[in-house]
Amino acid sequence: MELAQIGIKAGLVVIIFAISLVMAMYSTYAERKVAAFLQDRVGPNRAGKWGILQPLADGGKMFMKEEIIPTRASGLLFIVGPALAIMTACIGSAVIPWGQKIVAGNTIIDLQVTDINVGILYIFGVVSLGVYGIMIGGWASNNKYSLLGAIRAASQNISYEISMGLSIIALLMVTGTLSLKEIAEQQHSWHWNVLYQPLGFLLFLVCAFAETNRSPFDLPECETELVGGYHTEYSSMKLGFYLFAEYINMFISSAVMATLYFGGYNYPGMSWMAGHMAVWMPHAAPVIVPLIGTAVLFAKIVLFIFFFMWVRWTIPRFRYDQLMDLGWKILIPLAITNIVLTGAWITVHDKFFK
Amino acid sequence: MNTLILISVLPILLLYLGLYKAKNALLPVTIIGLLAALGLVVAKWNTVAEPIYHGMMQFDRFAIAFSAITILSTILILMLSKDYFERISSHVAEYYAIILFSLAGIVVMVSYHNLTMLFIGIEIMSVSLYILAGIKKNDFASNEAALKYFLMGAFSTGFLLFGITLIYGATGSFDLDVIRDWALTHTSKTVDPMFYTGIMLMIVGLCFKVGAAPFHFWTPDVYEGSPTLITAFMSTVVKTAGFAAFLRLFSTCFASVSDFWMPTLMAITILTLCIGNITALYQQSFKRMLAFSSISHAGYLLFAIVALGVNSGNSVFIYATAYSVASIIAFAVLILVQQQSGNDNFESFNGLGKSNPFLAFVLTVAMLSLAGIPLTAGFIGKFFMFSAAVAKLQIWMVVIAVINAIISIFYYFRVIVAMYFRSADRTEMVIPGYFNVVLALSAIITIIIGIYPSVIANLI
Amino acid sequence: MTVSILLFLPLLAALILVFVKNEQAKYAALFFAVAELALSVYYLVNFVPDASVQFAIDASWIPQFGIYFSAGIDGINIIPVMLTTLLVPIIILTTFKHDQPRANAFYALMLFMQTGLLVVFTALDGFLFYVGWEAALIPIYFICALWGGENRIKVTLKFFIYTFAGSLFMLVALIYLYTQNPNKTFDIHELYGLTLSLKAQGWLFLAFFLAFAIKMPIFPFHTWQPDTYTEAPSGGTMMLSGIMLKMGIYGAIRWMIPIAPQGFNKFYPYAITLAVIGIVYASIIAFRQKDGKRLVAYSSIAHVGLIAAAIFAWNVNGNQGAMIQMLNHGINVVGLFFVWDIISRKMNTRDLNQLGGIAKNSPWFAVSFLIITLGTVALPLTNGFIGEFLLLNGVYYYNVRLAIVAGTTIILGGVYMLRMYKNVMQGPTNDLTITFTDITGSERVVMVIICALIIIIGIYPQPILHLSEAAVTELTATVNAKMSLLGSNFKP
Amino acid sequence: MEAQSSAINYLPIVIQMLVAVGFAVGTMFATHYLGPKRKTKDKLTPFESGVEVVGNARTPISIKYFLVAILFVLFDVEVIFMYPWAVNFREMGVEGLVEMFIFMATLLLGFIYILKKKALDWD
Amino acid sequence: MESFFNTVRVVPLNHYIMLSCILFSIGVIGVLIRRNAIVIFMSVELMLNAVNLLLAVFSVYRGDASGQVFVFFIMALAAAEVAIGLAIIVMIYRNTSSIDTNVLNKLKW
Repeated sequence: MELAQIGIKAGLVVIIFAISLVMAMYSTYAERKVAAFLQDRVGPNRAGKWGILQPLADGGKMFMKEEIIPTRASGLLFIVGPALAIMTACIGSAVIPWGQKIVAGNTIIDLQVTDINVGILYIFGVVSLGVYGIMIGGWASNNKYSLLGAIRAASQNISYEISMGLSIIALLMVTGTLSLKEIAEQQHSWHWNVLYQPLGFLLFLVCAFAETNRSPFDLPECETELVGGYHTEYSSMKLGFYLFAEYINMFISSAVMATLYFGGYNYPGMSWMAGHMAVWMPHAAPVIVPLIGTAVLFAKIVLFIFFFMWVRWTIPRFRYDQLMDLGWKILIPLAITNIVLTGAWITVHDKFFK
Repeated sequence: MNTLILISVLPILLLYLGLYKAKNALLPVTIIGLLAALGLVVAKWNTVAEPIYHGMMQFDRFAIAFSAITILSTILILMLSKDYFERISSHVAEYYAIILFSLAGIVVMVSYHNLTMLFIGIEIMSVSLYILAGIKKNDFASNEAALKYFLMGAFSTGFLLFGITLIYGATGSFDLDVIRDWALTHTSKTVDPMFYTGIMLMIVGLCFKVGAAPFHFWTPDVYEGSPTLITAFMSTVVKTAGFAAFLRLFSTCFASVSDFWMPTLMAITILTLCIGNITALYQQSFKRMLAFSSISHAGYLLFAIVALGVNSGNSVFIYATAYSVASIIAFAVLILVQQQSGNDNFESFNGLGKSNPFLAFVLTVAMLSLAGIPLTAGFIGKFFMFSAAVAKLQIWMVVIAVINAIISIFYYFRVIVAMYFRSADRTEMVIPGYFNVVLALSAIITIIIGIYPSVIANLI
Repeated sequence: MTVSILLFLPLLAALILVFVKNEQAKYAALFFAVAELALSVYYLVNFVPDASVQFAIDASWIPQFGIYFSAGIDGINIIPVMLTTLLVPIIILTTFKHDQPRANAFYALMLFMQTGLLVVFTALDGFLFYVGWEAALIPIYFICALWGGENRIKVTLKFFIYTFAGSLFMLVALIYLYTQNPNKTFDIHELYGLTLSLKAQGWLFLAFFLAFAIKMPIFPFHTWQPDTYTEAPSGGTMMLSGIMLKMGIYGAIRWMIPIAPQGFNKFYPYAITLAVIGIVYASIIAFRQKDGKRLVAYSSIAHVGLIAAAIFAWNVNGNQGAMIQMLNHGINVVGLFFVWDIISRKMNTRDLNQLGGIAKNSPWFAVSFLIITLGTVALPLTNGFIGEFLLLNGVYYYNVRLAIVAGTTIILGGVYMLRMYKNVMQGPTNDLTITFTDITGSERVVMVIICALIIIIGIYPQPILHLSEAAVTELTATVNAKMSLLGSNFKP
Repeated sequence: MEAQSSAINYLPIVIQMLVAVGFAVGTMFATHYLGPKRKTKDKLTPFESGVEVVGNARTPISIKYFLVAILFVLFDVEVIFMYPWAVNFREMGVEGLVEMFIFMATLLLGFIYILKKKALDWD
Repeated sequence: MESFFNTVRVVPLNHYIMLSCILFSIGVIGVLIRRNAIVIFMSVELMLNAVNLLLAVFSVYRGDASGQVFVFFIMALAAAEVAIGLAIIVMIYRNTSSIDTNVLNKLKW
C-alpha cells in the first residue's frame, strides 16, 4: 500500500467522519421535527427556513455554554467519559462498506475505510466499548442519579449484547463470513438477508434499540426517575458529546442493520441499472453506479433513523424489570431457537435441495 | 471417556435435584454415580490406549489408575460430608455439584494428551476449588482462604500458560507426542531458548498448583481457612491429580532434556521437604500441621519426578494412594474432634485413646503411615520413592529425605502421644455410621497396602 | 515344616488376645508363649548343627522389587531364636504379680513384638529384616509409653527417634545394596556375593553400624538406654534388655560385617575402641548409681560392649562367645531386672542406700539373687564365665592391651554387682526392709527356672556352642577370606 | 475462512481513531476556552433536585446488577465459541451441528438453572 | 516511509514476543506489589492477555489454528475466573468493607 492510497483512505475517513457528524446533527433536528409532526406541532422553525439551521444554533450554543466540573467529581474521569463516548461512536463506521469500488481513471477507490476479515467483531467491540463512556461519566460525576443511570446503562447494554451476538450468529451461519464487505456482496440485488433471517432481524433491531439507549429502552436517562440519568452533571460540549454519541450510534447501527439485513448498497435491478449506465454514459458510469448504491444505502439508513424516532414518540418506556426480563428471558431463548432453526434448515436444505 | 462424561453430567443432575428440593437423594445419587464412574474406568483397564478426540486425551493405564484412585478418595470424602454441608448453608446440591465438577477437571488432568487439556483440566478443578474454599460465607478465615487461593491460583495459571505458550512457540504444537519428538530431535545445542524458558515457567506454575516450596506459602493458609472437608479434598485428591499431571507431562515430553530441569527440580524438592517439615514442627493446630506436612509430602512425591524412570508412575501412584487414604482418616477424625471440642489444637485430642479407642487406633495407623513406619502404606510409598532416587544414585538427596522423615516423627507422634498418653476427661463421642465405614475402610487399605503392596504396586 | 509357623503364631496370638478379657489375658498370653516355646523346641530338636539354612521359607512378596518373604533357621540365628522363645514366657510370667490396666493390650503388644523379633532373627531378605526391625520397635514403644514411669513420654520418644533414625540409614544402605545387586533382590546370600568399591563399603558399614550401635547400644549412642530402661515397665525393660538389644549384635554378625567386609576392615579399630571405651565408661557409671535398675542398665551396656568388641575382633572364638553370651546375658539381665522389679514392687524404692538386710527373712529370694549376681559377674561354673572367657579370648587375639582393658569389665562388674548385692541383702535390716516378704508362686517359679538355666549352662555349655559352631566358623572364614582376598592388612 | 488480513488493513482504523481523538480533544479545549467561567459554590455541588446533598454517591448498589454482570461475562464468552463454528458452519456439516447443539444444550441447562434460581428476577 | 510500511505489513515475530513479555512482566509486578485485590486481579488478567497475544501471534506465524483455539479456551476460563473472583471479592467486601489484601491477616501468609 503506497502513500497515495493512505492519502485516499485518510480522505475517506475524514469524509465519513464529517458525514456522520452531519447526520448526527441533523438527526437532532429531525427528531424534533418528527416529534412535532407526531404530536401535531410545528417544531423548530426559526433558525433559517423551516428551522433548517437549528442544529448549527444548538451546536454553537453547546460550544458557548459554561463547563461545570462539580467539586466532588473526580476530574480527569469526568472529562474522559464523554470523550470516550464520542470516540467510540465515531470509529464504528470504519468497517461499513458504503458502496462498490469507484474506478476513476486508473485509481480504484474502495468506498470502505477498511475491509478487515472480522468486521462484525470489530463493530461489536466498538459498541461494547461505548458503555465505558457512560459508565465512567456516570461514576465520575459522583451523583446518585448519574451513578444509577450509568449502572442501568451498563447492565442494560451487556444484557442485550448477548442476544445481539446470538442473533448475529444465525446470520453468520447464512453468510459464512465475518467481513461486512462480503456480506454486502452476497446480498446482490434483492437477496437481502432479512428474507432469510426475519426473526434474527427483529431480535437485532430490538437489541440495537437497547444498545443505543433509545426509547423505549432509554431508562439510563429517564428524567422521571433519574433527572438526567448519567449526564445529569454535564454541561456544554461534554453534554453535547453524550447526545452526539447517541445519535451517531443511532446512525451507525442503522447503517449496520441496513448492511447486514437490508442489502447495504444493493437494490433490486442494480445490475440492470449498471448495464444501462455503462451503455448510456460509459465514462461516468464507474463513478455514478457505485454512488447510486451509496445513495440507496443512505436512503435505507435514513429510513431506519426515522423508524427509531417514530418508535421513540409512540411507544412508552419499559419498567426496568420488564426490560431485563425481555432481554434475558425472551430474547435469549428466541435467539437460540433462531440459531437451532437456521442450523436445522440449512443442513436439511444443503442435504436434499442441492 | 464415558467416565468423564458421566462425572460431568452427574453434577448437572445434582443441581436440578437441588432445584426440586430432593435433598435426601443428593448423597446417595452422588455415591452411586461415582461408583458407576469407577466401574467404567476400571472396565477400560485391558483396552489398548489410543489418543482419542484428535489426540486430546489418552486413557492409558496411568490415567485409569489415577482416575480410579481420585474417584475413590472422592467417594470416601463425600461419605464424610453427611450433614456437613447442611451446617454451612442450604445450597447443599451446589456443593456436591462443584466438588464433582472439580473431579471432572481432575479426570481431565490425569488423562490429558494435549497441553490444552492440561490447562482446561487444571482450570476446571481450580475454579471449583476457589468456590469451595469460600463456602463459609460469613467465616472470615474462609473468605480469606478463598481469596488467597484464588489470587495465587490465577497467578500460577498465568505462569503455566506462558510456559505452554513458549513451548508451543518452540515446537509448534500442544500435542505431547509432537513435543516429545521435538525435544528428542533437538540437542541442547540446537534447542530453542523459548523451550527451556517454557519448561521453567511450567515448573513454576505446576509447583504453585501442587504447593511445592518456594511457591507453597498459600498452602497452609488456604488449608487452614477452608472448611475441613474441603481441605481434605484439596490435600488428597487435588494433590494427587496435580502430581499425576506433573509426572505425565515431564515423563512424556521432557524426559530427554532432563539434565536441564533436573537441578532446579532437585533444589525445589529439597527446599519443599525441609520447609514443610521444619515449619510443621512448630504448629499448635493439628489442621495446620497437616497442611505443612502435606507440603513435605509434596517434597517426597517430587522424588518420583526428580528420579524419572519407568517406575515413577507406580511410585507416585502408591505414595499418593497411601498419603490420600491416611490423610482422609486424619481429616475425618479431625472433623469429629472439631465438632466435639470446637478447636483443632493437639490438646483437643487428649485422652481420645480412652474415650474412643477405635478412633484413636485408626488415627494412629494413619499417623504411622504418614510417618512412613513399616507395615503401613506410607512406608511402601517412601520405599518406592527412595529406591527410585537411590537407583539414580542421588543418595545425598535420600539422606536429606531420611533426616526429614526422622523430623516428621516428632509432629506425627505428637497426636499419638496426646491421644494415648495425655489424659483428659472427655465423653465418648458418637461416630456416625458413614464415618465408621470410611475410617475402617481407609485403615484396612492402609494396612493391606503396607503388608502386601503387590495388590497395587505393579498397576501402571 | 517351615519357619513361618514359628513366626506367625505369636502374631495370631496377639490378634486373639485383643479380644480376651483383661483378667484372663495373662493366662492366655502365657499359654501362647509356652506353645511358641514348645514349637521352637521342636525346631531345635530337628535342627542339624551345620552351616546350612533349615526350615527355610521363600515366598515371593513384592515381585517387581525382587522382595521375597524368605526366612530360615541356621547356626547363626538358632540361639537368638531360642532365646526369644525362651524369654518371652518367662517375662510374661514375671508380670503376673502386676495387675496391668488394659492387660490384654499389653500382652498383645508383647506377642506382636515377639513376631517382630523372630522375623528379625530369621530373615534372610534385607527388606524383611528391616520390616521386622521396625515391627519390633513399634510395640515396645507403646509398651514403654503406655505402662511406663512418670516422664515416660519424653524418654520413649527419644528412644524411638534414636532407633528409628538408625534404622532409616540402614534402609538406605539396604536399598543401595539392592540397586547394586545385578539381579535386583534383597537376598542375603546375593548381597554377600556383591563386590563393591571400598568407598561404598565404607559408607555401607557406617550406615549399618549406626543402626546396630544404637540398638546395642555402643558407647556414644547409648544415651537413650538408661532412661528408657528405668522408665519402662519391668516387662518392657526385660524385653528391651533381654532380647531387643540382641538384634543389634545379631545384625552386626549377620548383616553388617559379611556384607561390607572391606568397610569393616577400614573401620573396625575405631569400632572396637568405642566398644571398649563403652565397657569402662559404663562400669564406672554403674559404680556410682544409687538406683538399682539404673545400675543394671549400665552393667548391661558394659557387657554388651564386651560382646561388641569381641565381634569386631572377628574371629571364631569371639563370635562363638558372642553367640553364647547373647543367651547368657539375656537370661541374667532378665533375672536382675526381675529382682529389681520385685524389690521396687515390695519396697516402692530402688535406692540402694535405703535397702539392706533383706536376705535374713527371705532365703529363696536371697539365694536366687545371689546366683544371678554370680552369673552376671561370670564366676566359673555359671553361664557368664564361659561366654566372657571366649569373648576376652577373641579380643585378646586382636590386641592384648585392649583385651586387658576389656577384661576390667569382669573385675569392675564383680565389684559393683557384689556391692549392689551387699547393699540390698546384707547388713542390718531397716524399718523399711523388715517388711520384705519372701517370693512366692510365680516369682518363685521364674527364679528357679532362671537359676537352673544359669547353672546348667555354666556347667555344660557344649551343646549350645555346638549348635552354632559350624555356621560361625564358616561365616568367619568366608569374611576373613574376603578381607585377605581384598588385600587388606587384617591380623587374624 | 477467508484470507488473513494483515496488519496493514488496520492502519486506516488507526487513522480514524486519531481523527476521532483529535476531534474530541480539540473540541474539549475549544469549549474550555470559549465558555464563560462564573463558578459559584452551589453550581459545583452535585445536583440532587435542589435538595441538600445527602451522603456519598459511591455507595454499594443492589447485588442484582453485579449478578447480571457476571452472567453476562459467562454467557458472552460462551457466545464467542459459536462464531468460528457459525462461520465454518457449512464445512463442518451435520457433525459440527450436533456438537454445537450439545454445547448449546449445556448452555441452556445452565440458563434454565439460573432462571429457576431466580437470579434474574427484579423485585 | 517505505520501511515503515514494510514493518507494518509484516511485523517481526520478536517484536510480538517482546511486547507480550513486557505485558506479562507488568502483570507479574502488579500482582507482587499492589495490595488492592481488584488491581491484583487486573494484573493477573493482564498476564493472561499477554499470553493470548503471544499465542495468537505464534499460531499466525506458524499457520496453525490450534493456538487461536487455545486462546478461546483461555478467554472462557478467564471469564469463569472473573466471575468467581469478583464474587469472592464482593463477599470479602461485604464482610470487611475493604478489598485491601492487608486486611487479610487473620491467617498469616
